[in-house]
Amino acid sequence: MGTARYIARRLIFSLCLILGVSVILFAMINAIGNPVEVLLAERPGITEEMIQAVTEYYGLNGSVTDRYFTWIWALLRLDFGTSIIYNLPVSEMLVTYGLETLKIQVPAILIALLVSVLISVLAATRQYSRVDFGVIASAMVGHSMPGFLLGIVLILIFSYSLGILPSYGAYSTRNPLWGSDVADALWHMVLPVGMLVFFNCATLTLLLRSSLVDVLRQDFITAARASGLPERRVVFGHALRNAFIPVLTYLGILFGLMLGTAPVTETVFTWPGLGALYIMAIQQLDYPLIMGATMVITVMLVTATLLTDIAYVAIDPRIRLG
Amino acid sequence: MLSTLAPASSPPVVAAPAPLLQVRDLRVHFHTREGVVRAVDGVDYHVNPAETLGIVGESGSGKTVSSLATLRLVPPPARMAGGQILFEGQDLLAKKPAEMAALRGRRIAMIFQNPATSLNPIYSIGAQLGEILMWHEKASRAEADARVVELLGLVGISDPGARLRQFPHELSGGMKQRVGIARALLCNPSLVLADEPTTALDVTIQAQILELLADLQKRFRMSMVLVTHDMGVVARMASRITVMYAGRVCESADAATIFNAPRHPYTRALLESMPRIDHSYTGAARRPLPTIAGRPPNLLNPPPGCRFHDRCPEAAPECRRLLPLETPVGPGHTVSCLKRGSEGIAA
Amino acid sequence: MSALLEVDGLSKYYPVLERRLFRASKQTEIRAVDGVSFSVAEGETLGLVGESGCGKTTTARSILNLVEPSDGAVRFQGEDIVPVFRGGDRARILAIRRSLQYVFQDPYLSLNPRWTIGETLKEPLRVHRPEAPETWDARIGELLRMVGLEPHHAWRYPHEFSGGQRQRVGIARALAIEPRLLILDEPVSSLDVSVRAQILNLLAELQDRLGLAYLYISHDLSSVRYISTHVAVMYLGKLVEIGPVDDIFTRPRHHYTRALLSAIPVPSPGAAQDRIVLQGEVPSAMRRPTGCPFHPRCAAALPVCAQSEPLLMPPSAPHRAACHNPL
Amino acid sequence: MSDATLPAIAAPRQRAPGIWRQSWYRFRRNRAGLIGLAMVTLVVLVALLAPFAAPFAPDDTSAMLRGAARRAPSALHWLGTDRNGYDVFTRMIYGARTALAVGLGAMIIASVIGVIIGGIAGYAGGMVDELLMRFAEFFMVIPVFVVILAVVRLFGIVVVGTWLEDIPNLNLMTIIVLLGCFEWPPIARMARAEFLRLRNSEFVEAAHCIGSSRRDILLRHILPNAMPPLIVLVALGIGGAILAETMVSFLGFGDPRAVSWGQSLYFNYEALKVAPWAVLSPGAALFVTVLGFNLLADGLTDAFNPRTRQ
Repeated sequence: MGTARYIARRLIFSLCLILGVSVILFAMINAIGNPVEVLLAERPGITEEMIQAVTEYYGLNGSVTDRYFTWIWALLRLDFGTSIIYNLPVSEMLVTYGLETLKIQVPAILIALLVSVLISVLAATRQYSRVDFGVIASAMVGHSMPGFLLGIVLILIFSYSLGILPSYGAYSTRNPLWGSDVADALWHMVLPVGMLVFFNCATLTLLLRSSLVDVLRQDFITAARASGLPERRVVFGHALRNAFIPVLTYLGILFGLMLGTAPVTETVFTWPGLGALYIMAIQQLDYPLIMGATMVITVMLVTATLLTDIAYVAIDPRIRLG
Repeated sequence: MLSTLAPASSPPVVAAPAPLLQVRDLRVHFHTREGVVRAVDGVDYHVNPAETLGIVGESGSGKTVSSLATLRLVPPPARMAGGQILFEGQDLLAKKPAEMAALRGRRIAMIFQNPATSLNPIYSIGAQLGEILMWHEKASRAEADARVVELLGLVGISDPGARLRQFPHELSGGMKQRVGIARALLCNPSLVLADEPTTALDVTIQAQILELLADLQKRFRMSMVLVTHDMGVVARMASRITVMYAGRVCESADAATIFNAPRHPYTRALLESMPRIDHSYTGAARRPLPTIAGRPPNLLNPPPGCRFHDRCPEAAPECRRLLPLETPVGPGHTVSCLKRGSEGIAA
Repeated sequence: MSALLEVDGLSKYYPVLERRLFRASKQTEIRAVDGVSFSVAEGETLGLVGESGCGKTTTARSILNLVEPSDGAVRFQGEDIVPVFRGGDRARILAIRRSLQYVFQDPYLSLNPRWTIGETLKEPLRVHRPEAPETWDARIGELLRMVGLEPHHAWRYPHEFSGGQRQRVGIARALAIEPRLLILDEPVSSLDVSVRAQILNLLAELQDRLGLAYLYISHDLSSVRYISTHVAVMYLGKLVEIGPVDDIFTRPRHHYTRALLSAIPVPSPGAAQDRIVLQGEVPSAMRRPTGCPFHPRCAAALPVCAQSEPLLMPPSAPHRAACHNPL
Repeated sequence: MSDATLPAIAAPRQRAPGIWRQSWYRFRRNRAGLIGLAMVTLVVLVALLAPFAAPFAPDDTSAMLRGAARRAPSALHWLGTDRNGYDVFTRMIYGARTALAVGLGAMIIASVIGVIIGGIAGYAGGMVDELLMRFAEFFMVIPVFVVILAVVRLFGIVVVGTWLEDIPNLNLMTIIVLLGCFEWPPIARMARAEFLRLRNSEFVEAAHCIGSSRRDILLRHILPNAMPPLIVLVALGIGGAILAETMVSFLGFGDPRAVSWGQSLYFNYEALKVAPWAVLSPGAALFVTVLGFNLLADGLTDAFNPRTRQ
């Protein structure tokens, strides 16, 4: 009962969030007036008639509320409209580009999680030692290193100096590497994923190590040791799971941060993902594309938050009381 | 094989038994930024088979640290700085970590002060207790569960089968402490260290827990070290008492002697300064209580000589210089005080 | 002796909203304090005892309006102060605060860590003696001496003091504006045994010298026996017994009081103490038993105990117990 | 009178070291914090002394006319020149001004909003608290960076032809205000937690008992005690805001008239292969600044929290 209620509450809140963002977004876009008018105003040599025609085509004549509900209703039917610039269905573009984004983001989070767990345990069980100090120092440096800057340095080293990794794109333009499409795609992923892993790993390690150090000081850890459990079991079984509870919140935020800064990452690596698409959409003022991409990023983010909320229930029995 | 609940196999003791646990010149130092804190600084005591030793002292006297040291679990930045801990004749400080871990929970177990923090909040009672049996006794899940249920019943938890699936936060403080006691007794240890087991509990619950501990101790003929600051609790529970002050032992004797004929000025002052519920203080009877002036010393920089000299009404000039050693003053009664004939060493 | 403080039917209920997903939420309430009445006379000490969660601290906080009482009257020097606090007339509230002060349990948490002792002690003077700032410093020195500290301690910060010294500062702050009644909430519980006696002596001495009345709240019965002239025992938000201190300690009439007293280990080994170990635990305040709140744990419970709630009997006697089957 | 004697004190001292000075003592022992402080001080000094420290004027493109754009570091141009003929070292130094303006400006706005909203929520409690915190949570989940990009771009269109257009560095100010408006939720949450904790703390209750006014309690008791963790958050936030501005500029949505590290990155990123110094220099400056503020925050956490490391 408690669990179901908790999840239901988070779910309802998530839906409210998405709805709220849609209202703000819509209001913002409409604050600048007729978006098509603005769009066309930036292109000289367009007549009033042309504007009129496009406005009618996109149904921009009704009142603001009418238009909002028309839009939301379309969204619910997964109809995102047609891109003005590319003249393609927005939904199709979002899926293509969105998958490219997830292709680097999801593996990056998972690898970072695994690596940071190992490093944190190594450091926290040797608190105040040189290993610990080295881990903290390098994690701090890594955490402060702006992701895109790291990407630039990686490109300089691995693409320009050593020439072993591709510096841009998700696929080779002409012939796939080694004649294999899969190998080619994987090879292109190395740099962006490596950069994201490094950045996430640094931040996660900082958090997880300090959380682990706190937990290792708790009474129940001493009690587990006093019961004669082997150290491996005490650290991985008793300490780590508890240490994850405060880190979990951050995992959701981290995923959001990665999605939020995807425009930067994807610009650095010229990656054909949602972020790059979004930049193009804004630059070109492609109204349906901006709306669609923002909503998709929001939904992904809210979903990530919701998943961490649910993970809480799985890991911490105290939540079940609500 | 799982041990049964039959009393432990050691035969009833008749004459002067060999102590089960003997602590000699134990030193535990905390290495802090400010310097070395001598939390335990040359402590001796012993525990005989099937007896309860009470270790009494105020906060900072080193009583808790010395019991953790017995299990070699002093937390960093503390370090064992010397001494011997003989358990069944073997020095625990010389054991390998794996040998030590095999003793913990099986031969020597511990009950913690705060039941709210000494159970892992994310595991069910059954999981965290059963795990210990599965590790030490290579029991199967079912065997472990059966034994846990048996012990939970033994420590007075109603409906133990249902409790297996409960989590610590679903139990009251008294219940959690009972679970803590059950955990300590899982493998039939011969020595149980109880660190302020009732301090966090209300008085009526404290009475329940003390009764339970006394009963279990008798039933299984185990030895117990009861660490507390409460003179009333040791009076009820302990057969022998060691009084600690500022990281050192002041006085050790059987319970009756400590309460009826204490020799060390600190023990005396401690007993006198407590108001008693069996005395009347109404009207003119409310005279000022005798007090111990000042406050306990900072162990970062302990006073030279006797640790108690600057609060002691009987302090003589040599007390400032010489550190008193424990000296027998009667059968089973030792005191560290220059004025009671202790030898002093310049430290 | 006239009653300085008279508490009459004081109650504090906390609403608890039991939220449910698909059904209407259920409103219940926790009765933290339920119809408590007692009085404290000039120069006397009433010890209020009970286990954690019995409502003794809530009673004190209700008297001081740190929480607003749900029901009942608190008459201080003959005036019901509950409506005064509710009315919000600052001058009248200050007049009450001046005579009614509180000393907190934790001497560390009750002092602002960023203020020197002098600044802490100046606060009550700033509020209550704003007309004569030139007298403040002298008064602070006087207060510090009164509680056994030195005037130059005014320049120090709380973290430089030991627990006992901090508690002295807490007492000095309460005394700054010459109150008539001090409410002492577990003032020695967090202190070491050897320091406890120092603070108890100080409290006794100040009472004799300044003619203060105390409401002394504690679960530590030995200190209650030392400091109190009268004792009131609480269980699950209700007063179960009240009377002169020696009567309560030597001839308790309520079964709970007797069990509570026998639960205290006496520091004499082998003392012939008839130990009554209560079974079970105090029920949650949300699931309060009907009738006498103590009956499920009481060895002498009668059928009537589960049905009707006993009143404090005999009325207007100094020693009263709320029990259908008193000892 | 009890006969307790206090430990002898040699002489009555004047005011003992207060909590702030103590924090400084603890901070001084934290090497990471000190390094952070040194880095931040360096950035601040460079920003203040930019006209004296920089070898060229920030808008000096004379190298372009000499045909010396995109030149590698030399005795004349210590860190080389970029594709517009700017001296990279000069632009790096002047960029510190923009960076600090962004960091401080955004965090001042965020702190004011955060402390007010968090303070009200924590002190009022109940429904108000619930609503305000849900509001904060809402702000924490929306994709801030993406929204900022959109707003900056659209706002740039809206102002065309209005009086707003004449405000110097309007674009930069928009970014600062937006960052401030989006960075307040963590501060609000912390302020709420602190106000809640302090409101129920014993020394505040003691002040109630004494009869202190509500205003005194808020301003003299609660606010000063709530400061330390908020200061840590603000230090972290300054680094974060500088980073965010750089990213916005890097994507080409920054203020073309501002001399900022992000602008340098934006203009020179395409030439990364031929003139990496023009990209790496502002990048390094950004890294030093962000690291400095992060280390400073780390040191402050320790300094304000005596229990963390003993």
